[in-house]
Amino acid sequence: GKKSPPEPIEAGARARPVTLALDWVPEPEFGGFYAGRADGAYARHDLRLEIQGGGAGVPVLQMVATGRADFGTVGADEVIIAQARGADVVALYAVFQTSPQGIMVHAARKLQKLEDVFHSGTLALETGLAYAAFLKKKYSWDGVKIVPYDGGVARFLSDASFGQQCYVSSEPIAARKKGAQPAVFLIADSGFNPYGTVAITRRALLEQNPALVESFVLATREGWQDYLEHPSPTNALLHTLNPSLDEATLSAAADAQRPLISSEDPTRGGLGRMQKARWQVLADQLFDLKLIDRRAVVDDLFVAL
Amino acid sequence: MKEPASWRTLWQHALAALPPVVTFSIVIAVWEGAVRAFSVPAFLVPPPSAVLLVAWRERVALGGSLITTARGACFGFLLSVTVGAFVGFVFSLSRWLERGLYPYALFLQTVPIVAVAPLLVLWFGAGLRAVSVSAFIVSVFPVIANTLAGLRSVDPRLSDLFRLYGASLPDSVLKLRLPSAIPSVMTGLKVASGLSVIGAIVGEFVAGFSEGNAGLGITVLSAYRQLRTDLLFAAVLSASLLGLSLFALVSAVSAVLLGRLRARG
Amino acid sequence: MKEPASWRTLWQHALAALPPVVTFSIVIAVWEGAVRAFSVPAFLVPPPSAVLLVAWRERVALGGSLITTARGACFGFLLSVTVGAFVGFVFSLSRWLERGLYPYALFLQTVPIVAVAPLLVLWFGAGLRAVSVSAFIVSVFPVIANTLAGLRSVDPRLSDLFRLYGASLPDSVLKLRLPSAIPSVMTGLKVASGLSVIGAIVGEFVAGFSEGNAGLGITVLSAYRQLRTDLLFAAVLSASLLGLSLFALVSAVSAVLLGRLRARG
Amino acid sequence: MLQNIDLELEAGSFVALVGPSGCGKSTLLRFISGLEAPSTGTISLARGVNSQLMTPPRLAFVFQDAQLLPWRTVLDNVALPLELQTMSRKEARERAKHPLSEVELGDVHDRFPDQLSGGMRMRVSIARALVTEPEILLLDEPFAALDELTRQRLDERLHRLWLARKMTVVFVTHALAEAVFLAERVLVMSKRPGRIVLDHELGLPERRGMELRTQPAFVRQTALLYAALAEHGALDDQEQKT
Amino acid sequence: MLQNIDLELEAGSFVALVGPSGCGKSTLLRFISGLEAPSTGTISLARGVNSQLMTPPRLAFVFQDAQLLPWRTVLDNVALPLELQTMSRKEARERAKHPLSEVELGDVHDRFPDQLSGGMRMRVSIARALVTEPEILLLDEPFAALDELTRQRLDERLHRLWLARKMTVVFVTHALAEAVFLAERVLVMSKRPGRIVLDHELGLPERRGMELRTQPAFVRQTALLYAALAEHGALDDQEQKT
Ligand SMILES: Nc1ncnc2c1ncn2[C@@H]1O[C@H](COP(=O)(O)OP(=O)(O)OP(=O)(O)O)[C@@H](O)[C@H]1O
Ligand SMILES: Nc1ncnc2c1ncn2[C@@H]1O[C@H](COP(=O)(O)OP(=O)(O)OP(=O)(O)O)[C@@H](O)[C@H]1O
Ligand SMILES: [Mg+2]
Ligand SMILES: [Mg+2]
Repeated sequence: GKKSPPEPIEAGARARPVTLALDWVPEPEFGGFYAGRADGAYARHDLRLEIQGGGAGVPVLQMVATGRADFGTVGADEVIIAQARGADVVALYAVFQTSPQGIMVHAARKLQKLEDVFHSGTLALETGLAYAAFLKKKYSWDGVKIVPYDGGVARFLSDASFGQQCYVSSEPIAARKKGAQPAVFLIADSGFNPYGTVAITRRALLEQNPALVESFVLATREGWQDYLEHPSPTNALLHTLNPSLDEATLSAAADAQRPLISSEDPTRGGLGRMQKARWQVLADQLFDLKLIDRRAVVDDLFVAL
Repeated sequence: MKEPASWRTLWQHALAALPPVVTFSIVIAVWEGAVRAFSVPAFLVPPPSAVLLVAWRERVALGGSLITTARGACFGFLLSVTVGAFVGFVFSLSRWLERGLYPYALFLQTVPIVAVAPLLVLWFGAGLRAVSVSAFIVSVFPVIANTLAGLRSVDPRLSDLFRLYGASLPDSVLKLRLPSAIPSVMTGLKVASGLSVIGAIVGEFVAGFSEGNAGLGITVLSAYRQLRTDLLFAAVLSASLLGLSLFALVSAVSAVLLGRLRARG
Repeated sequence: MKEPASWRTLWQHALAALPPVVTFSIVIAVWEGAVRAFSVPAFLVPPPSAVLLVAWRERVALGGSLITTARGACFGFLLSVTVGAFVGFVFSLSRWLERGLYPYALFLQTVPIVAVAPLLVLWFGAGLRAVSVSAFIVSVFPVIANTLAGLRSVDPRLSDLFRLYGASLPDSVLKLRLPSAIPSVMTGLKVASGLSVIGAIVGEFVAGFSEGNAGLGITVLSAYRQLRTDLLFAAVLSASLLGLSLFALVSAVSAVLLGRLRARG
Repeated sequence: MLQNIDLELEAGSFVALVGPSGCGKSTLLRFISGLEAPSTGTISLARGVNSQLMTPPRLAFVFQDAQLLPWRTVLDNVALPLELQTMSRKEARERAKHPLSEVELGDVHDRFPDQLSGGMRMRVSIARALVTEPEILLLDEPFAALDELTRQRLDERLHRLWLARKMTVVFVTHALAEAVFLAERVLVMSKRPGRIVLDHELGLPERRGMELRTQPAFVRQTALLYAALAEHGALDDQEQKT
Repeated sequence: MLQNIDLELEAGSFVALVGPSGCGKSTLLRFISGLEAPSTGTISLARGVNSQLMTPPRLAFVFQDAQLLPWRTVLDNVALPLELQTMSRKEARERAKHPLSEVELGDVHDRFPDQLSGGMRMRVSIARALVTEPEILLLDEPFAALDELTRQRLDERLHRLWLARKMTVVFVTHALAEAVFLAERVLVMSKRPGRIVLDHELGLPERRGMELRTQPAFVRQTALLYAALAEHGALDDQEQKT
């Protein structure tokens, strides 16, 4: 049955308006933000959150770095690169503890491990992605034809030798719905595992108003907690924002991403917490890949709130 | 020579509407037939029946998106018309200005929106304004080029006449150059009308949307990713419909203006 | 009235090249100055010096990409010229054909490439062919619209003349309509030249090769991803350079043709 | 515009058409040429000249404006009708030279129309009409832009040409003396709406030279036409107003 | 084109310019109007008519082609020069009515140029020149497309206008009788390249009517011009060739 989305709980008059710029269109990977807004988590922390849905190539880093948006979502690798380029942004909250990025191939090809996808067939990969550089360095590619990733799965369905990058919560579900049998290899298994959907802010805001930033993080955590437990009201909302996602797809996506969000040992802290060690690994990997010129100062990259 | 504006003209209007209707029916029939005959997978090309169905089911969402995109496209188109006509006019004043500045106008046309997206979003904010500017960037060049060509096409003998009577610049623009340029300008506007729609959609890809009113661009992106090809086609056809409406508007204005301009004496 | 083609013409050619050089210098100076004065962060807008530097360092890669994209753009442009001129001509033969088929031409212009990307790749394979078709789709409409407008602008009195002498259709096309249409067609080609470059780049976004001889579209995407704004600008400027070259070529051809067509009698 | 005019043209005759400005002479020529069909009334052309004028009998029309193709040189403009009859370009250009020298433009082959004077453009247009050796020749004030001397020379040449080729000529002119000098038969039209008010056989000798212009018969005929025009061509209402 | 011509025009004089087709009459008018500057040689206009002709002395030019704006009605075409002198549209249209009736076109105010006959277009162009009440009036074969009667009526009207307003008129014509009828002074030009071969004061009475055309002095003067033209206007080489 169809549930109508809940009315958002209004924030108080004192509530400070803040904006969050997403790097893609509203999908379950942002569910916690919408849930937090709908169930009043942000309002309880005196925030009135405006969520700006994104698209292909939204300049989230630039928007946050220049103050066009107070918060944004990007990948952890992008945070490091942004700092190296002079955009002073700081990571606050990591939605995905395990990177949700993967490579999806047809199960019928009977490929055993990630490495195998680089030796035959066609592979759609977005160029310029950090993990593409990593995989290329780690597994020498031969016999595979690389084409640009176009965001869809049509070519995957029409070509049995076609593989492509994916978000585990998105493309495999779409492909399965059309009757394909995709096998998914997580990029994280290769040793390259940046946090995914990381909420960031600009350092200036963090320094001027740490309380505000902390409120945002706390509210976000509550929102995600809520979404992990009760995804369906938020999914109903997401459906209205993004009608191409039906509710079955939404709940399948929510299920698929849950282990990647809460997989980490809860003793390390609540949802969204990040470890310095992992940032360090990532920073070293990016440096080795020559994606940044200098070694990053890991303590500058994130704050643990 | 005028006939009574009665049955005859009515009949003619009906006839004028016939060809699009006929070809539309043929196209739809062939499309549906081909999809069925070759059993083309629906995720590649859906049959028109499926597209119509989803368009009907999602009519509210699609309608909303259409309006959002229409606003961006229309603002961008209006910007193009005014700025493009003005720039074309300025270029027509002097070969020097033209030579010096034309490359920058051309630059606007060859720059991928994604490359200037950060600047667009930073300067104009996400949403309507950035989308309008994107529509503008994509559609302004044809207006400039055609305005310039039109203004340059003034009959030199008529220019002589105006020179002789010491016409002021505004007079010579309003009473000679503009009327002479109108056919060409109108062609530019026809080209720009379609481009402004695609400009708005591409703008929406990168400028995203403020909440609640996602444009067709977002629908396209997201339907594409979800392989909802029927919805994708419905969105694309809505965009074409929008382009067609703008085009029809321009054509109507053009017909009226050209009618008033008459044939060459 | 002709002067000896000596110092005077040489001097005039030098003068003609002056305005672009002057404005270019000014633009570069202002850009560099503004970036420094307001300390614009380099990830937003890099100073031209940085762009030049990276362009020089990456000259081999950029050059290769430029050539790849140039091939796609040129093929697409040639396709647009031939197909667009032909379609414009067919439309000019009858108002019925025009009314019935124009909407589909317009459709080409409003369809986002990403929406038809799977079909493009499926039908034409990834790489040059799909990219050329993308360039074609984006740039064909201005050619159609301007060809049609040009062919429609034939002086009716000259048509009478041809009718009187029982001119065959090919004769009346080649000897009357085409020469009359050339100014307008050339304007269409100028617009199309820039569009074909952007069409090629957008085509590469979705249907290009990422490995081997990747085009500028791939460079743009990956520079954008990695926030290498200087490289991004260098790639975009290369694309503009490509557009400018195509445009200059069309302009030169147009100048020769129009010179031969003379002013109106 | 025109009140139903019933016109018979004999094959090989030379008919002059005179009448006040705006009475419909050019329109009548367009009807005869088949470029336009009368909305009311009929044009019937009998005896040898059938109504499908566009094809079998070669027809040429010198319009009131020169109507040259601005992108073609003088020679190429004259060669055009031959090219349209599928003659090779080279041969057409060769054949175009003679009519051009007939209209005294042998020395401007390679100019473009915008480099010519008004009278020269008109003469190019005449040469273009002559080049096809038409059987029916319609001329709409062809010599109006020429000085009297050139005009008289061309009058004489046209007359000789007509005698030699025996083509049917319909000649609109405002110069009554020219009409009398050239034509066998003169039609005088009344002012708007145009009717044919006089259909007159001149009955002058076939061979005509300069000397004809001073003969009494010539002067008498001219005066007769003048009178007919004066009677029907005056814009009486307007005259009284101003 | 033209061999250095030294021309003095007296303010208020009526000068006719005749010469063979293509000799440079239109070009000379363009030089006088200031629309073009001679590439070699000088044009010097003395006594009252200074060389900045474009501004202080109001100048009007009837070109050889009518050159109307196709998108304006007859009335609006005539009103144009006034509008360009910053008169309101309404008043300009009002003032345009009189010159239009002077050229016998009072009844076609609202037609567009493409709905007019050739002669009517020319007359609209004349009305447009008269509407500004110019001090200098340049006319390039204004009446060539008109029938003889209309032409004579307009000749007379132009003459009366000139007497009344005492403007300077330069009048190009091919009709020698018209030149003699209208002008005080006639310039005869030779064939290409054009020189002024005769600069002749006619010395006929100022007031001229229909009756003048039959007087011996008139006929004598016409014959004199004819002789001058015949001597210098014949295209001798060409003549021999054909
Ligand atoms: N396209 C048109 N629409 C309406 N009326 C027209 C059109 N063309 C011509 N007319 C009118 O038809 C009448 C006859 O025109 P036509 O050109 O035949 O005159 P004409 O006898 O050749 O005059 P002229 O000696 O001045 O050339 C004129 O009154 C003119 O205004
Ligand atoms: N733009 C031009 N370029 C080159 N030559 C030209 C140009 N315009 C006119 N001419 C030439 O100049 C000469 C004079 O032309 P103009 O128009 O002054 O003659 P005209 O005396 O007015 O003749 P007509 O009585 O036939 O109108 C002609 O031989 C013509 O070929
Ligand atoms: Mg006529
Ligand atoms: Mg002349």
